[in-house]
Amino acid sequence: MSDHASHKGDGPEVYFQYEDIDQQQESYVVGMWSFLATEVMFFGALFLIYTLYRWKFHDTFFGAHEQLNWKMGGVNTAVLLLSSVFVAFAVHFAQMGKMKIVNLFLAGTLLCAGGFLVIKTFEYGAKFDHHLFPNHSFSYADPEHHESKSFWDEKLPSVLQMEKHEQEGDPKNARLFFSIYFTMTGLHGLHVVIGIIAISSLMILIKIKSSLITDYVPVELVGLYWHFVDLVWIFLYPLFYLIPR
Amino acid sequence: MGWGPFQFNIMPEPASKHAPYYDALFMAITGLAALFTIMVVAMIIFFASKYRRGTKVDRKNILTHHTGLELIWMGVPLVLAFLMFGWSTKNYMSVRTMPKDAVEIFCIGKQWMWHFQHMNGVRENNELHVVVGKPVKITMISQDVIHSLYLPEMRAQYMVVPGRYTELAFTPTKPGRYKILCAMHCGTQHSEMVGQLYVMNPTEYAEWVDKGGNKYKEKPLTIQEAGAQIYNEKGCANCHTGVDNPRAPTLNGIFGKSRRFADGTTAVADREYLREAIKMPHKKLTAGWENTMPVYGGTLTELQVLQLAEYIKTLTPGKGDFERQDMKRSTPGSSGDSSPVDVANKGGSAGNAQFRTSEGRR
Amino acid sequence: MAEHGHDHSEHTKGGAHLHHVLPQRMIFMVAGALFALMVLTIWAAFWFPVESLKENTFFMQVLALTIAVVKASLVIYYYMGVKFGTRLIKIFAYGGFVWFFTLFIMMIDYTTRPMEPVPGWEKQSSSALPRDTVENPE
Amino acid sequence: MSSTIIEQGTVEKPHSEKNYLNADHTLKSWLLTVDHKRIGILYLISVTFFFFIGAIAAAMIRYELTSPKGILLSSEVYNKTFSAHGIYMVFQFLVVAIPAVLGNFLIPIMIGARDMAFPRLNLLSWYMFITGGALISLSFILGGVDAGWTFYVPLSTLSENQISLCLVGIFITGFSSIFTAVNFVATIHKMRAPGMTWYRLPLFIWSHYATAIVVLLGTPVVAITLFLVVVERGFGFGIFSPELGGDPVLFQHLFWFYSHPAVYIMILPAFGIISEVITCFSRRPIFGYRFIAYSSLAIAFLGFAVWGHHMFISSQSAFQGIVFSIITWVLAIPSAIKMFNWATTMYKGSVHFSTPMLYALGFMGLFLIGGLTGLHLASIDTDIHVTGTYFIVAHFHYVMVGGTILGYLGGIHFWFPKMFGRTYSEFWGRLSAMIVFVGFNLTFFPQFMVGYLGMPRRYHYYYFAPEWQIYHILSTAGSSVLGLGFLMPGIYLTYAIFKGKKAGANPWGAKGLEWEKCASPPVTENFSEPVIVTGSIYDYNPEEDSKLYENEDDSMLSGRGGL
Repeated sequence: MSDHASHKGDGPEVYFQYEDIDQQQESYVVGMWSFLATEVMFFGALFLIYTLYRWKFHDTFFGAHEQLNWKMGGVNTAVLLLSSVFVAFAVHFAQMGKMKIVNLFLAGTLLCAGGFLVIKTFEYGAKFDHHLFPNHSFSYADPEHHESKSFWDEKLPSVLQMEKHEQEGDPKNARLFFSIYFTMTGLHGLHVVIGIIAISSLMILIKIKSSLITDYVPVELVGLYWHFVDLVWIFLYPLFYLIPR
Repeated sequence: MGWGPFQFNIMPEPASKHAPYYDALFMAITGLAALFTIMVVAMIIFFASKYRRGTKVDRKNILTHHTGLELIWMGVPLVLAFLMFGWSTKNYMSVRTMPKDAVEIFCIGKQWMWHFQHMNGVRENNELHVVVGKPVKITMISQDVIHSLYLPEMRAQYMVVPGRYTELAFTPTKPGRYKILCAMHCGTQHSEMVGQLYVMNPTEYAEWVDKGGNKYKEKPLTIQEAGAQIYNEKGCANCHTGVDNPRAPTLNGIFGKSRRFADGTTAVADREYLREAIKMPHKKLTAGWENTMPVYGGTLTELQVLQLAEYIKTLTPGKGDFERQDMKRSTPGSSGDSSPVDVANKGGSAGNAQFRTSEGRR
Repeated sequence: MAEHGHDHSEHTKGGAHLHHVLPQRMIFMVAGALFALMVLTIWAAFWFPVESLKENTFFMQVLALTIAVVKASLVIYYYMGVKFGTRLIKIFAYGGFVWFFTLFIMMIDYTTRPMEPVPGWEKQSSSALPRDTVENPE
Repeated sequence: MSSTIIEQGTVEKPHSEKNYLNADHTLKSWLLTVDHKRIGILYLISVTFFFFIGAIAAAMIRYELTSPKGILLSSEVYNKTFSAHGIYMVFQFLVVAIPAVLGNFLIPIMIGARDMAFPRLNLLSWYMFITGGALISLSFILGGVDAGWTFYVPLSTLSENQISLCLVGIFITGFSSIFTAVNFVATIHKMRAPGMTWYRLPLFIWSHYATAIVVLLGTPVVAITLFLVVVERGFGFGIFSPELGGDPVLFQHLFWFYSHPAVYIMILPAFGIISEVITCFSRRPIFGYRFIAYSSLAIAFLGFAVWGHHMFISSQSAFQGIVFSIITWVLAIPSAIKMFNWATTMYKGSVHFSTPMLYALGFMGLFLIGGLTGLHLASIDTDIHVTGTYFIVAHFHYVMVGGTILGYLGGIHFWFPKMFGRTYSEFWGRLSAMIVFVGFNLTFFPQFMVGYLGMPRRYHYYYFAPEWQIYHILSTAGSSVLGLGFLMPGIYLTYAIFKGKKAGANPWGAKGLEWEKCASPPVTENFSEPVIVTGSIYDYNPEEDSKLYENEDDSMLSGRGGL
């Protein structure tokens, strides 16, 4: 690309296909937003499936949701919100042109994202140990499996440990619940991983002062993406962890 | 059937009550489509030849837009569209309304076979015998994948879905042999999932029923009898006795009644509910009882569930479709007039005492 | 190339940069609101004071979702910069979320399946009994 | 002829021999190009390849059906063949063909931009498209897919063949078209040349904009739906499994939520091409520009609310069926608007039957039939009997082949001189357009009749109804003619790329930035001078044009064309 690009003075680089920096910056933001509209529909279909089955099998969903650890979900919500705040600051400083501080906040975001994934691993690990992952070894309403404390439960600080709930409801519909739970949180987790890759590459590019980063737009785009990941979780948390009876 | 080898038919034989109405609407829409096609094609040909490059015609004052014209060719088709929509929806409602006095037949779709079960116990594979002039209602469910029961000469089609009952109704009007097809791709031998629909005169049909269908040397169990057999084999009666007891509620008279469940909701005990209650009893616990009933989802086939439900239906006094005919059950053989349809329609009756009495299912 | 002009509806006047920097004070305020709302939603789920409403699944769900929508709106509006975006960005930002609801046309199917829009269109001709002839098993 | 699109400098520059084609000749320069024109050519080659795979499958299906007993293929192979036909044609050809080839090539030129907004993303989408196609092909090499392109559950979750791999391929192809659409949206919104207001945009751009919106809002839904089938096959998640209380009909809802709008993804770009071609060869401004432009958007948005008409008999609630039926009837109106406007455009024009115009006229006739037989399927009652039969096969082939592919071929022939700087033989062009038209009708019209008689689709024989054979033989005969009609452009266009006569910048005498301001083939930066648009669009003058040709023999096959 760089051979096509033309520098104009000291300002940010304008790629050859654009007339000026305004056009370029807004193009990128519009492109990102239209991609986010796609992402909304991507998760939207899953939210629709959730709504439908929740409406059909409300009681089982309530029973099954008690197997989820709302405390850890809450911590994860806090962690993600915090990361969003960091990203907001990163964009703020990128717009002011202070790229060093941007990297600091991006590192904070990475830390939060990593924390999110670690907590998620604990949650998923416990589900696997209790045979709640809906594969061939799925077993629900089986006291044997949920009485025993798994490796992942014991490693948790006591504040975050949950009292055991009886596994209520129809095992088959509960399996449906866990299918949707793992699909939605799993895809969200995948988005977090993509976000981590994006943020770390952005940090490296900023660090080496790459010619790709000449203005705030790359930070803003990654920020938009990260905020979207946060948005999804804002809805996932009450819908999976806080189902009212 | 009248299929000549070199005959060019434009439509399958209209052999049901709905078919002429269907064809009328179809031809009306076709006519409308033809009208518009001819109109636009005529416009194109006329303009294209008259205003061909080099012809000496008036090309001054070109019109580039004309809102009135646009409104006309939006408005006229729109009005026509609404008219046709009204017509087709009226037709649709009449064909999807299940007739009350229909002959009940059950259909199970599986890869790659149609399985039919009559009320009188006759079971057929890839064949279906019905009486001319009597409405037929087919209640369908699939064992594996989605199929679609398609009767072209009846202009009837509906999908056969796993996990849920669907219904299809038609009234055959011409005796003859027609096609039964599966119109939803269902796997390797999808194109072999075909059968014959025999529409018979009442007398022929009575003979056929009397022989117990094609395949049976002796008369088969009626659907209710088969259900009763399962009921006894599986030991349902050990808990579901004639009266409510601590182990289980009675099933006498539950069909069509509202049930109240442990979670406070209510539902009418229809066939769909019974299927769920047999296959997944823990899902809706009747208020007052514990979750003690075993799950029969894996042990009973869809056909057996249907038979059981029909048997449980007979435990209801005075309700249901055929029970109206049949509920004078205390006296065997007193089932009133014995037109062949009733023979098909009427099953055996409740109560073990009457099983296998020939009078009960003449 | 200074005299270029785009479509008037989208063109931002003057040579000003498109972005408007979100002030730090605002970031802090929104962050505070977000955390407060997060605590609120957990509090409402477990320690909601009004017992009669706590029993009401629908109300509690609507409450939780309302809080989530408020949180999401804060993020979209401030952090994602829609507040300072051009009209075009606003359209795309809201369009996606609005269009999401077309998916819910599907729910018409599931909510009307038990209904009988046509007279005599019963699932079972014998199941259309009036509800008041309920026999309780008790 | 006075052009009102003001240009600074001359149109016909003295041939500076540098253009996007000969700028660099290495393979690397093609595979790593970010030039939208080169990417368009890459797409042209790849979709042609996938088209011929799909066409071979189609030929096998047709020859199989000549006999009621099915002599050529076994059931299993037949199922895999029609699945391959559907999957390649829909996901690897129809959805991408026009936007990715002509859209990529023309959108920046038509709006006066130097390239797409995101050139590297554009290249990435091509690689994703190729990866998706490779995975789909791999799935067919490793054993095939027999669930049809619709992948209805539970068949697709129970079936034991390479469905997961194929679905992953489709997923990746889906994201490729999403990225293309993101590019289109940003480009059309932000990259227009000064003075290129919305109402000066060619209708080609309008229809591609509508298409991009549909892709953005629809494709992710089918992506996630197919993903759920993959996890259901992989882990037994069972979101659609009736065994677990899931609903298989939900899959159909989600699938058609995309796949009905996908029909508009396929046909809307063709509408754009037809608007351009009809206008150019009628030599007059298009009639009802705004109505055509907004009807594209109306189709795009209304198209999202009609998916249920694929499911009238699928046990969805009758109430919802009726709602979908009426919206579908209403949706017929925007297409009718376009049709009437195109026909009226020829009024007082100076009509010339060059190859693209023949394709466009063929398109109008075939799309009319295809669209109007859609009414039988919109009507909730008549749909019952013909859904799932050859009637529906004929209907959507009239729309997809008669609409999209004829539009695509018309567009390729129209912009061929621009893309390669050379002209093809007008005689062969017109001949093949007519062969395609005749062959197409012969192939698919009998299918309407056999469908009404009750021949279900996806049957690999019909031993129970040998009287249907005559229709199938007619159809197969037609398909041979059609195949010839598709092969011929492949040959003479390939010949013309290397040996054709050199074309000027504007061989058709057409209006629009791509003809008036841009060399043939274009230089890498598209325009050698900055573009400013001041005049209105489609500013033709039929009277002057016609006078030029008053004494010329202009018969259909004279082979002189507009060149």
